[in-house]
Amino acid sequence: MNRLVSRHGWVMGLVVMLLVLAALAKLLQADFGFSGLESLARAALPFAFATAGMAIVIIAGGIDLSIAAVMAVVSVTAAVLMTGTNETEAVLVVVFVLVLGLAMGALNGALIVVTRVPDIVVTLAMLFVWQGVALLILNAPGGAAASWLRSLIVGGTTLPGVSPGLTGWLPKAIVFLIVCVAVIWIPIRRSKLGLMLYSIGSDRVAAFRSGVPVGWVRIAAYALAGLFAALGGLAVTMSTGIGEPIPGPYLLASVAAVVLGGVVLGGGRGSILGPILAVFVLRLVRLDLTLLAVDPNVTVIIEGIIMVVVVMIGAVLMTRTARQ
Amino acid sequence: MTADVQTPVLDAASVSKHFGAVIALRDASLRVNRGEVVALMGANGAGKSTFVKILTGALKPDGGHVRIHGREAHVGSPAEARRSGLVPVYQEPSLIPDLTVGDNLRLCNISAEPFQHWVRELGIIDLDLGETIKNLPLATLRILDLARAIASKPDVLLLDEMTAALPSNLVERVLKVVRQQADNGCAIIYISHRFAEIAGICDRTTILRDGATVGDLAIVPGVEERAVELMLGAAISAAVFEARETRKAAEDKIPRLRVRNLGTGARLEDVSLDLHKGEVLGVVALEGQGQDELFDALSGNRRAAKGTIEVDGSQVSFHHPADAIALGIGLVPGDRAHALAMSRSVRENIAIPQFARFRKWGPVAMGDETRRVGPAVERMQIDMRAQGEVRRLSGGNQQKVTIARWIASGIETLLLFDPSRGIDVRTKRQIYDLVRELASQGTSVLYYTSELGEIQAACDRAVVIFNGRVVDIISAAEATEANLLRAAHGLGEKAAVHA
Amino acid sequence: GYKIGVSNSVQGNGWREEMVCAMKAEALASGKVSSLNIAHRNTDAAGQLEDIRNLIQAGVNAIVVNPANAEGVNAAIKEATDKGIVVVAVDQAVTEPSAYILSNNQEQYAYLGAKWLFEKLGGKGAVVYMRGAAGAGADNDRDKGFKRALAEFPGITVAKEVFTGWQQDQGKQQMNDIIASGMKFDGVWTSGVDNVIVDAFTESGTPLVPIVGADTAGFVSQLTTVQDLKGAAVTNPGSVGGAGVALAIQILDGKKPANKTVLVDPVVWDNTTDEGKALIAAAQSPNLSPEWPVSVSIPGWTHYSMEQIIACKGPGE
Amino acid sequence: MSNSMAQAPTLVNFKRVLAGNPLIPLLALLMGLIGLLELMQPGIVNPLWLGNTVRFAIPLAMLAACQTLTMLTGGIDLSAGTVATISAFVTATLTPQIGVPAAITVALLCAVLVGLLSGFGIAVCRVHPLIMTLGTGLIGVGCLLVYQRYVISSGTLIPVFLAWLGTGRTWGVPNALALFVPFAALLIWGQRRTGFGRLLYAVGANEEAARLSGVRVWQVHLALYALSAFIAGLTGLLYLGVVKTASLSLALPLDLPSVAAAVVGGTSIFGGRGGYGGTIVGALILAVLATMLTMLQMPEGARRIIFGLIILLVTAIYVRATDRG
Ligand SMILES: Nc1ncnc2c1ncn2[C@@H]1O[C@H](COP(=O)(O)OP(=O)(O)OP(=O)(O)O)[C@@H](O)[C@H]1O
Ligand SMILES: Nc1ncnc2c1ncn2[C@@H]1O[C@H](COP(=O)(O)OP(=O)(O)OP(=O)(O)O)[C@@H](O)[C@H]1O
Ligand SMILES: [Mg+2]
Ligand SMILES: [Mg+2]
Repeated sequence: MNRLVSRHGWVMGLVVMLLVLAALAKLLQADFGFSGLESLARAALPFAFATAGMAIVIIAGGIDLSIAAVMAVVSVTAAVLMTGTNETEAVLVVVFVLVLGLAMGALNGALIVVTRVPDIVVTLAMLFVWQGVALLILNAPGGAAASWLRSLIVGGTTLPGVSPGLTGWLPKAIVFLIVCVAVIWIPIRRSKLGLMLYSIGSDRVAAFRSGVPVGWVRIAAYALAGLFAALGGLAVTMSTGIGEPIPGPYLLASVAAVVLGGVVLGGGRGSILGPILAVFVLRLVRLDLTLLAVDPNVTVIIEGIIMVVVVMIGAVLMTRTARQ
Repeated sequence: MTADVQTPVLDAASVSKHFGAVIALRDASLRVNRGEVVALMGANGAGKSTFVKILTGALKPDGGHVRIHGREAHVGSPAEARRSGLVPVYQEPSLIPDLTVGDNLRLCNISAEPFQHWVRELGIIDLDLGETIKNLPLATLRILDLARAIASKPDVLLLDEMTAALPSNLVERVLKVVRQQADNGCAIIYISHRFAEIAGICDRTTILRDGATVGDLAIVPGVEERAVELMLGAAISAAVFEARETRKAAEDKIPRLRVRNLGTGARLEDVSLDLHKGEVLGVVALEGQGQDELFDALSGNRRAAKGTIEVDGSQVSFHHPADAIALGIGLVPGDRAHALAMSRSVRENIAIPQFARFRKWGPVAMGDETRRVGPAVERMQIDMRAQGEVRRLSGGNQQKVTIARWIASGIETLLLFDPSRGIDVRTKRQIYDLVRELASQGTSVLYYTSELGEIQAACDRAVVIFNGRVVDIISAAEATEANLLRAAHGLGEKAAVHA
Repeated sequence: GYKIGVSNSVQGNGWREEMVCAMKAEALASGKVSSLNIAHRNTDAAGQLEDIRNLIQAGVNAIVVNPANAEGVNAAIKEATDKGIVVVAVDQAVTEPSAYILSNNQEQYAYLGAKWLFEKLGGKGAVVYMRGAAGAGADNDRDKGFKRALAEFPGITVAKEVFTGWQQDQGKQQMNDIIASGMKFDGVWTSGVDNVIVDAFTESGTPLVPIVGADTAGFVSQLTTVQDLKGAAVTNPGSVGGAGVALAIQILDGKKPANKTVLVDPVVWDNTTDEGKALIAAAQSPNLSPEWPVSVSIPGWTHYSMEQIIACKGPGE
Repeated sequence: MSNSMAQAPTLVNFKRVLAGNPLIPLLALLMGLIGLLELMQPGIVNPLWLGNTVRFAIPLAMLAACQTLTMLTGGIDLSAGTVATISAFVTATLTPQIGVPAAITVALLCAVLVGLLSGFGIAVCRVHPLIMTLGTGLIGVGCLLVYQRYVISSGTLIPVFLAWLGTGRTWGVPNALALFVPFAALLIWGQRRTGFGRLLYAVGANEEAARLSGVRVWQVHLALYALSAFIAGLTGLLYLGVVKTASLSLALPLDLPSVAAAVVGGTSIFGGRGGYGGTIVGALILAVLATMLTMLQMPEGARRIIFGLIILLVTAIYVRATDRG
């Protein structure tokens, strides 16, 4: 029991924060309801995917500074390829860009392994490379997205045979997020690959000595991050309907959410659930501040303070429990 | 053991390896047959660990041949080594700190039953597979590492200083199990600096000196002298634990360190002892009797929950190691990984305490530093070939650095927690001599050791701790291994509370 | 009074700060706005969608938005207009037909400046073309205008094309490099990073060539004070934000304009003609924050005073 | 065996020398890049260009000092760019009102304040430096934006002395060197030869070991982040002189490059290894690369790709040459 709390305490804390912030939103805006939740979910989607990808590489002991640039490449590729294609061809495009993201991530990882240059340097260099690639594909915002793709994250969930009253309150975007993350991550987490990801983050030398093929696992970690980045890029295109070659503010936001979500920088510890919850917490903070009509420049200060105070409290609590 | 014409399971010849300027191995050879326990011996830095790492694919050799079951093999990684039946227990723990015990097993495809069987067999009864590795004490980790290796049913088991961090009760278990493995047909390469163990279970010994194999001896009574001569390149007495003239417990009115009813709320219940000026007080305890907490509390590394500590007659309370150091008390912890800045140089490591206090943050007096560090290095005879980064030193030399630090600081009370862990014969002797010499110059030493023989070699008295309490106080003369062991198991007469 | 929402996706740049202040000042000056909800941060179109939806949540009557790009926020604008909220896009046009547009004509901005420069060079010579941020919509629009002017002057060539990312330091560094390389060029067209370009010439002691910039306080004052500088400032008023608020109020009052799109055409102020000099002299305001465009109001649209925009206070503050 | 040892003693010796002096390969790479630039654009490597490059490399190198020092302890300072911007903006806007010395004092106090806040979170609450400095950076930016509201019409003035320092030359040599040379010398000397410098390495290599040696680690962290912010503040002043415009985002774009300069220069983000000498060369490499990009005649996308690949190549060669890994 005690161990359960110490292991999942962080996630529980985030859930509590999430509920408090949501209640605050409701309090500020009596008619805050489904549409608010729905818009929040849609806005959180690219952040959530970027954060999931970032969480995996950080758990594996690395960091991926190129994640937002990979998202931009995927976003513009999808938008360009989908211009003038019909709905079924768009399916192929989606498959293609997901594979593309996976491949870009794998290339990041392979370069790290082969060159032996630290992760942060390689992905910093690749940040410029992928930015350049995105600009070469599309030199100004444009392109299009298939309408079925866009409707995938709009509105409430409807299941055939189930009354909409039952599932309608749940935004499709959340279902989309859960399905994507679950389908990709749960089998991996359960498999030996999942263990290996944690092990190379925890102690790379010990992992190598325990027989873990460290190089391949690192490549796999970055490839997974690439896949999630591709989903994130796709989510951007899905919500805006176009591709943007300039990377969005997803890099630092995802690092912040990963840390706020209880993943330890340096690797080996944490889950992917915490960071995704943290994304929603951060989005809700912004929503509450907008509803409060706080001066936008003051909003930045408050966001910063909240971030700092939350991690401070968390860190203090952590060291407390560690000492006992 | 019909070792007549069978092909060796593992046969390595002329292996060489250099790290930049340091030549770790120049011409190392080793052969081991089924069912044989071969001791790999050598002084600190002779290249034993490097050899093991090469044989198991953790390092790539510069040259040489390795044959497994008679066939030329290129072991590219520890994973490949495992597949060819070579399973090591390295000198440093190789379990993943943030995973649970169970996940560590899954990582190596080892099923829980045989593993748990071996863990029990090795003397740890209450292991929880759900416990995270980094919460476990070093000794337990060593046992788990070994159990994991045995559970994978290896052809060749390579044990690098397996027993160095173990208390004596666990050592016995390990030795028994290792011998048993050999009798069941496993080939074993056994590295240790302890002759008693080697004499107990090994069939043969291969001796390394400066990275080259210099001899191969059968273990027969009296072989120690010859082995030491080969290891050190000079004749030297093999008797490590020479009896010594003990000094009467000094009868000063005010002891240097007076501890009364000390407890930390965890395993340390109630310990009282006096450490006098110029005295070496041994601490004897089985694994997990609260000795770690005692040393932590006395060094300011952990707060005491109850009891008092007096230094030179005035009561003190420590909130930080700096408080203890200011009163001249320095700790050499059991795990050198906690004591060393591995990526920094020997010199910087030794000098750290000099800058600890805020008013010492200014310019370093390089001359003064040289005058402090130089003699300490000399005194500990640290191998300075790889001095640029401490992590490149051999295990034994790293240990020496941790002690040299306090010698350079001129500390008055040394808390040594198993300082001879992983140290070769010659250096052990140096350490005993050093401890005596320091004591004769007035330094007080609290000396925990897992090797009971050391008590008579180095200490004036010994306190025995059981279940977090002092159960016996034994003078050096009476501190035979048998006596100590009886007391350590809580079988001694209930002794006085005050040492 | 009305509740008006504002969405802006770039923070921490003088032009945008002026735009926000103009919005506040106009809301205050109109006396018809009870509260102004401002979502003002650095984000992409996806984030701006969220901001606009949050504003819808907050129950505003009108939204004035400076869109991250022409298409990306259409979905949320549509949602807003479907709910009967008036949406006015300022500075940059959007393709969503239900929105009103009050935009600076970026293409024309570049065209006019470039044309002035090329004429100044007598239709012959090489120019350095210093663009904004690669991949940004506004930069792309300006590029179209520049290329249009270029096509009209076959004698003009582009000696060097660089992207300053609208960063002062980067622009200055690039100009320094170009000067140092000994490359031959006869004029410079810059996309908003201008006063540091003039500095790069004066500091290195290189003879000045004609320079086209924007109407930022810094550059405009250089046009009168730096000797030998022949240049032109093209207006790109940040106060278009205030005009957007004015338009939104007008529509809420029931006075719908005939046309959904209003383009604010830029004006060229050059310091080589008396007419231009007079314009510059009139616009001078030496104490204004140097990143602010000096055209702090748009006649016919905005109603606030200079003091009001400088105070940068909205209703209820 | 013996033949493998004898195989190429000169090569081994060479590598050993390189590993001992990681600056040599880094400088060689810098020279190589400059050579390449001269090939691309003959005549560009002239005193004027050298002066300009040094002028822009210096603020970058100074900001990278913040990253180097914090990285030595396994930290990072993502608020450095913000702090520099705040210090520059405050100086420029306060100078007309309260004069140069007072304005600079206030600016540097603001900087140190941000540093103390970061230091408090990192040292006392044990928050990871990355997230802490990200947070204080946000707070700083917010405060700056709120502050600028109140000085919209108060005008700005760049202190003459800062402009002299930032843009002036004496006998063709940039004046900025008058600030930077002593600064760098002090830092390089300090990191090895002061107790504080030694502690940075020790804390970065093994905090537990430092603690057991009597080091109160929180003091080190607090002092470090305050120092880092002070350096960032100083950088802001210099950069104000270099760019001569008080902008709200003046030094923000330098954040990522400052991290890049430190890591390209061989400082480990995990702490305990590296030094400021390498960082200076790293900053120069980045500055030369910037010129190279300006000179390349190709689409912007291709330029960025080349920029990224060169950084990767340079560090890969460097890692090989010094045989670390
Ligand atoms: N990674 C490394 N880099 C540089 N030198 C190394 C490295 N690893 C080991 N060495 C050097 O190789 C030599 C042999 O070291 P090794 O660890 O094999 O000794 P050992 O026989 O196991 O000693 P001990 O009994 O003290 O554990 C030592 O001089 C050591 O400093
Ligand atoms: N930083 C330190 N690390 C380890 N031991 C220390 C340290 N500072 C002092 N000691 C030891 O603590 C004891 C008492 O300290 P002492 O008053 O001599 O300090 P000091 O700094 O050398 O004095 P002073 O600065 O007045 O010359 C001595 O045994 C000294 O060796
Ligand atoms: Mg060893
Ligand atoms: Mg003293």
